[in-house]
Amino acid sequence: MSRAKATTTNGAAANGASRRRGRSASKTDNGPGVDALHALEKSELLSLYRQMYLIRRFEERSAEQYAYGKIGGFLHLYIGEEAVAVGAIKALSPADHLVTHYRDHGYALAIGADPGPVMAELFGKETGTTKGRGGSMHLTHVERHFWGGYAIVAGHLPIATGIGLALQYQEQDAVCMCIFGDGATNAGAFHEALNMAAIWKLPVIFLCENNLYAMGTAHQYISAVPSMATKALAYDMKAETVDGQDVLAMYEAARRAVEWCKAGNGPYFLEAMTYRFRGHSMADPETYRDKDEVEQYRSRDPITAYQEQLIEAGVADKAVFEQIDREVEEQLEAAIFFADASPFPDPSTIYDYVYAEPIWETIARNGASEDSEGPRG
Amino acid sequence: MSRAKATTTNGAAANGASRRRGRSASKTDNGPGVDALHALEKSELLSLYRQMYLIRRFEERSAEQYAYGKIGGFLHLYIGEEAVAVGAIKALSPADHLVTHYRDHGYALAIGADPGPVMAELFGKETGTTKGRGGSMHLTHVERHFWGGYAIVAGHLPIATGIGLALQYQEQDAVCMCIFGDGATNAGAFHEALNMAAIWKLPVIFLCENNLYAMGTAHQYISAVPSMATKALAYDMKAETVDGQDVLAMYEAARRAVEWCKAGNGPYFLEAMTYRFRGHSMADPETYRDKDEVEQYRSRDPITAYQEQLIEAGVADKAVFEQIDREVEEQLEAAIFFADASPFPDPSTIYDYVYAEPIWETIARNGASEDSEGPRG
Amino acid sequence: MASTLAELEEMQREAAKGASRASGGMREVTYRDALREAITEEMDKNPNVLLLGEDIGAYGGSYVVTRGFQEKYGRKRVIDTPIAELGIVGVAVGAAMAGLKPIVELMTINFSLLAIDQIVNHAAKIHYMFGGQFTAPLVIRTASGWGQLGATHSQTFEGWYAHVPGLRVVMPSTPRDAKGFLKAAVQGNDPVMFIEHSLIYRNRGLIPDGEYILPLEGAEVRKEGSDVTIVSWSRGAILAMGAADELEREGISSEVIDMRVLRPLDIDTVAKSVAKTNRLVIVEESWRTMGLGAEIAAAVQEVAFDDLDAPIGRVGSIEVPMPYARNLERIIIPGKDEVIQAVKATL
Amino acid sequence: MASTLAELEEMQREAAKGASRASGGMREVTYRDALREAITEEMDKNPNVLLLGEDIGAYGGSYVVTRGFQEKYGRKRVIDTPIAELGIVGVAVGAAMAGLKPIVELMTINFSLLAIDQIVNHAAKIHYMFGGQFTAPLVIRTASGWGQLGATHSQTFEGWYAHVPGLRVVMPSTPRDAKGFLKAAVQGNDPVMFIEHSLIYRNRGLIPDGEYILPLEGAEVRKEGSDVTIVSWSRGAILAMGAADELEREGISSEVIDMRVLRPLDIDTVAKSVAKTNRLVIVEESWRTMGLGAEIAAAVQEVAFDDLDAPIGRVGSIEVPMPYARNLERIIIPGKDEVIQAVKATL
Ligand SMILES: Cc1ncc(C[n+]2csc(CCOP(=O)(O)OP(=O)(O)O)c2C)c(N)n1
Ligand SMILES: Cc1ncc(C[n+]2csc(CCOP(=O)(O)OP(=O)(O)O)c2C)c(N)n1
Ligand SMILES: [Mg+2]
Ligand SMILES: [Mg+2]
Repeated sequence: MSRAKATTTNGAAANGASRRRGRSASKTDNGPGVDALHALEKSELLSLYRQMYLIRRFEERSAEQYAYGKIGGFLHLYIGEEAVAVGAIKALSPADHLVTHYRDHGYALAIGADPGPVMAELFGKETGTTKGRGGSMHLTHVERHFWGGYAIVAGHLPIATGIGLALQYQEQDAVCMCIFGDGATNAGAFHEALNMAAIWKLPVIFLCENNLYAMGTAHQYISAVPSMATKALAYDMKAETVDGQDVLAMYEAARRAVEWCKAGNGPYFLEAMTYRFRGHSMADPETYRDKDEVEQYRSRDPITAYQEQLIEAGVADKAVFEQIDREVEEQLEAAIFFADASPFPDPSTIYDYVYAEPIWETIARNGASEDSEGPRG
Repeated sequence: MSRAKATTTNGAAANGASRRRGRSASKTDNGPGVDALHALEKSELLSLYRQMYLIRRFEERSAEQYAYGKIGGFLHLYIGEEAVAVGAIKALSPADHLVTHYRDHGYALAIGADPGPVMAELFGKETGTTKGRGGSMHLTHVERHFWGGYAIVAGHLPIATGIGLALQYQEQDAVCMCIFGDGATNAGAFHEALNMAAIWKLPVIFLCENNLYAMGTAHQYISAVPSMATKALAYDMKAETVDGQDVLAMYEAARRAVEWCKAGNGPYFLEAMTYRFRGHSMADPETYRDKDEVEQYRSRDPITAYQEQLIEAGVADKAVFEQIDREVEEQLEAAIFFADASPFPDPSTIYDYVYAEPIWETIARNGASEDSEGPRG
Repeated sequence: MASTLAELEEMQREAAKGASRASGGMREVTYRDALREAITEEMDKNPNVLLLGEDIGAYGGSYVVTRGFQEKYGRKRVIDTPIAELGIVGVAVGAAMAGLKPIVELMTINFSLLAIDQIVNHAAKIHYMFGGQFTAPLVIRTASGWGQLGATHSQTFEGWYAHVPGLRVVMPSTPRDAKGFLKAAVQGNDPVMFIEHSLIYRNRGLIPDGEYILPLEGAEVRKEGSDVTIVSWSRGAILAMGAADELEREGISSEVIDMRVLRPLDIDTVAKSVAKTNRLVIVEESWRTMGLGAEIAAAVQEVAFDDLDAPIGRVGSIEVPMPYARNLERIIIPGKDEVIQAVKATL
Repeated sequence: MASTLAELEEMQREAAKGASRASGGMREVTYRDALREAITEEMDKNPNVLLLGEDIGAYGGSYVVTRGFQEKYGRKRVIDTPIAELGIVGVAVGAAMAGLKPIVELMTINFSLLAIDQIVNHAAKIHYMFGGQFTAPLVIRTASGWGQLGATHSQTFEGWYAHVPGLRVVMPSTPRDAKGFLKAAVQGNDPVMFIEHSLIYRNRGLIPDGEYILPLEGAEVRKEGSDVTIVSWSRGAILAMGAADELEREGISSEVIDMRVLRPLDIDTVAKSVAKTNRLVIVEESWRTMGLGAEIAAAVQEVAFDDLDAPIGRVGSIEVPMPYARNLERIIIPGKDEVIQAVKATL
């Protein structure tokens, strides 16, 4: 019988002592996030804030653009969960890889995608991150090996595992981070992927965003265990649960995970406790949870909490944040302008990308779809 | 983080003290199986032997009939694993339910199917347990709620869970026992089923026959953990590992499982450590395991071990076993005669059973398959 | 002969009046409400009917078909399941075998691919493989549809299910059929794939007042005509009616057939129509290659070869994974114009 | 014009001689060995090629295609996977995206249903959905077949995969095609469903001596004829040749076409043949309703309507879940007699 490997967060692992500066810590103990607060440069700390704020406002503006009818289909906002993506991505290096579920705007922005192409993608424009083909649920950022958001719950876990296999096979010093929700841990694909990652000791970080709900169903009705990290026990996989509303604690945990994987120890299961402040998607009537509950979580807003933390720690004052906020607003204004001004895909390109190899003559000849009588033949 | 629930076997739970007789126990401690040895009637103890021997010889005769060309397709023999089925089924009452994988001959016989119809099914005859439609992998025994063997690895675990749901829904005092191999625990269906059984606290016994191999692949290459019972941890499910080569220990463990479920505690995971003495199926070249390893396990033959145990305990002497053996041989001779003498299904019945409702007129009319021009239209 | 949708409804009203005379008439409901009525009537009548699916409880179902049912029937009978399509369907198969009558909701037909092994290798096989000793009479409700949902959420696989002996496959286009078929599916003894369409839940139509069921068989002529036969099902049948309407104005008379039940497939009704019109166009939202239209065309040319005066036309989606961009999506899904063009090509 | 299988092989030998002149001729190998050669040649050449599948290592593969490969290439490149079809294919999709060239073996096409979400909603979508930025060029090798294996192990779903844009689907019937296509699949940049057949692994045939690839396109005329065209693929094509042989003796000249590649589908070659013979019979082992023959029939009647002198005939399996009993199985799977009967029905 295997021993439990899951631990709760502790700040011990993350350190960057060489770069530690003489900033006064507001917290007296060395709890989660404190080491990072000391270890990171001021610019890095502020950059984390900026990213979270950018994501928050990007999402708010997206909701607005959706209301204007410029965005269609589903739209899964990341509001309330920003600290998870921002903290986690901070731990990745440019060599590392990322795969996410459909709730992916935060990750695209955190890993460095321009808000312009991201918004353009939401608008379905040719200048979007996938040329308007993928839409909101399938954002990418090729340069940083962000292989996309995926819309089949848990379907991307095996894919991330396969990327991990490739990294190991090619002996690369890199990890693949895979993002998914608490709901995904009940799907067979989750278990098949974790098992293989564990057997083969692949460098994959399974980062579960436990926001307590899968769409409109609370986890207690659909998961036999309340902690998703428990499920890593079945694979003897190193696991940890972290406060996903604390960006620095999140970063530290993700760093531990990256180090663990890069040291050749195999995969790492990270469960970030978080909460989405908005509905599952724009269509969600939110009939399944109390207003009170939502309010309670909203009062632990990861962005304002972090702002207060930085102010308390003397990293920055109100004016600095106001400046950042203004810059972000401008950036988003420009992003929306860019998206608006961009063209829709040219209908003549509709067959582009079906196959990576050229469409062969046979199919062109036989007229099943591409014949001269028009697109539908 | 959930606590480990898995325990190793101990004989404490099984008792039938009221029926205990003054038989002298050969074992000094109260280890696995000893309570049962005392608690069961002599006739019951001998019946366990008879069933194991019947299964063994049935399988040997099947192999022979296969060689004669009377059996086709796959043929998954149960030789070496007899104690698991016989011990487990002994713990079930007539109200209980059973679902198994394709390695199902042992279960069909243990739960009371006549060897005649079972052999007839292997021959593909109309008198078989499924009228020659299912074959070796899909045996049934309707009276005892044996809902069949299933050939898609792990596909029947959700089905057993559904039967468990029906039992709970209809408030029946019964369990559903579900048999599968170690290899099946790596499939998504296994996990989806266990999770649901655990959430809903269904009366399902998940009995894993851990024979160390999935076809030709040893478990260490395909399972992240060596003990399949570990996987129950992910569902906070009661779990136990038992020596599947000891029929009385097996019975005791299965009894504990039945009692647990019937008390409304939810599902129970039972891992029986066993070994198959023959290849996976008749096609298996057995290139993947040492002859030595096989020999070593063969030396712990569950049938001879049990025979010795009964002789030592004074339950029966050689003559009794010789008598049983003779009876079994006769039974099997009759079974083969029955199977041989039975007719193949009548080709005119080929469309029977496709639908439970009568085939509607439309399909009969439109001639897609059943038109007058012959079966293939 | 009806030439507008309004007239068709009038026709239906008339036709249905006969059937429901006992219960005194018809009323107009949405497709969604027709489904809700079918479910509640069956649940009220048969305590063994239960619902299983993702977010069917407090959330009310992704297309709001089951809203309020958990409050009404309790968690025992309206079960929110994990996201585990394979497992859910498997559980329903087992429950159905053991005497319950599960109605499973799979949010969309796209996700049914995860459960297809349970549907094809288990549900559809149980009765035959075990020599008629057991049945697995579950009902799987799921929805086809699209609307900027992207490549993985905009497909429809009804043709695949129509391939499988042992399954019954239904894809109703009207509230009346939706209710009548769903009740028949629940009362029946075979596994049924019941495929709805996300874009027609709010469509209104007449249904008989009292209780009724419609046996799971038979295409229906929605509109009579003489120049060409247009065959479709689900939302496609509505599209076909619209196209027929417009063609009528141009003096082209089309007979519109709603297939409704996709296994068993009622080729007979189509062939009869073709005997009259001598021309056939099939309309579907699926990719054309290996869409159900292929089977209908192949089967009709076989039984009505001499009746055909022109190649059977097929209208389907452009064969690409669905892009998100709305301008591309609009081109991909066939519209009235494509139907009209295909009809004219046969004349 | 070849009238016997021996003559056909002679023809092939001649035809192939031209192609392989540089490497000096042809040799006879089994279908299985042709596959083994393709795999080893590609593995020897490209270190990124790796094999994944259940029991492909020490066990040697359920149809013994990969025997000895794990010893030769090591566990790194020949990976025994858990029984987790969905996961395995998903892992291969990811590995392919990230630069490896995985060849996945799914024991039989029946089990591919468990992986179909990864095949259809992931592998086939990656390139389009992400705007051409990534590809998932994995190869899935799997086997169709039957032989008293029962209802869940005797199916074939090639028609389903042929429905899906983004996939290439191949189902070779000869050792030469098997090797040439498999090498092309491994060298290509698209996901490929490569469907073998368990009952032809031991068939022998000629292949060119040296290295060769066959582009994944195009049907092939296996035998020329003038009275009727018989179209099939995989084991069906061999059956068709046998039937043609016998028909020839009765004075009926049939042209036999092996489709070989099922997506994209080469209707052109069939239409050209029908222009000559004016009659078409399609032979498949699948259930006829919604088998690939439906698409071929529908497409051919569209492009060759005026050439057809008789309804297109389709021969397929009897539409029931496959029973185990051998006498029933024999009736269900089409044989030479059924093909001959269908041919005669068109004359
Ligand atoms: C296989 C599959 N089933 C169902 C859905 C519909 N669906 C989309 S998101 C979702 C809930 C997922 O919850 P969770 O994994 O917790 O992620 P969260 O949305 O909370 O971030 C569901 C059921 C889907 N996309 N894929
Ligand atoms: C989904 C699926 N994949 C693969 C197979 C082929 N197969 C049949 S039995 C088997 C091994 C199963 O091993 P295990 O679960 O340990 O049972 P055992 O045969 O050892 O009793 C495999 C891979 C199958 N039947 N179903
Ligand atoms: Mg969630
Ligand atoms: Mg095993």
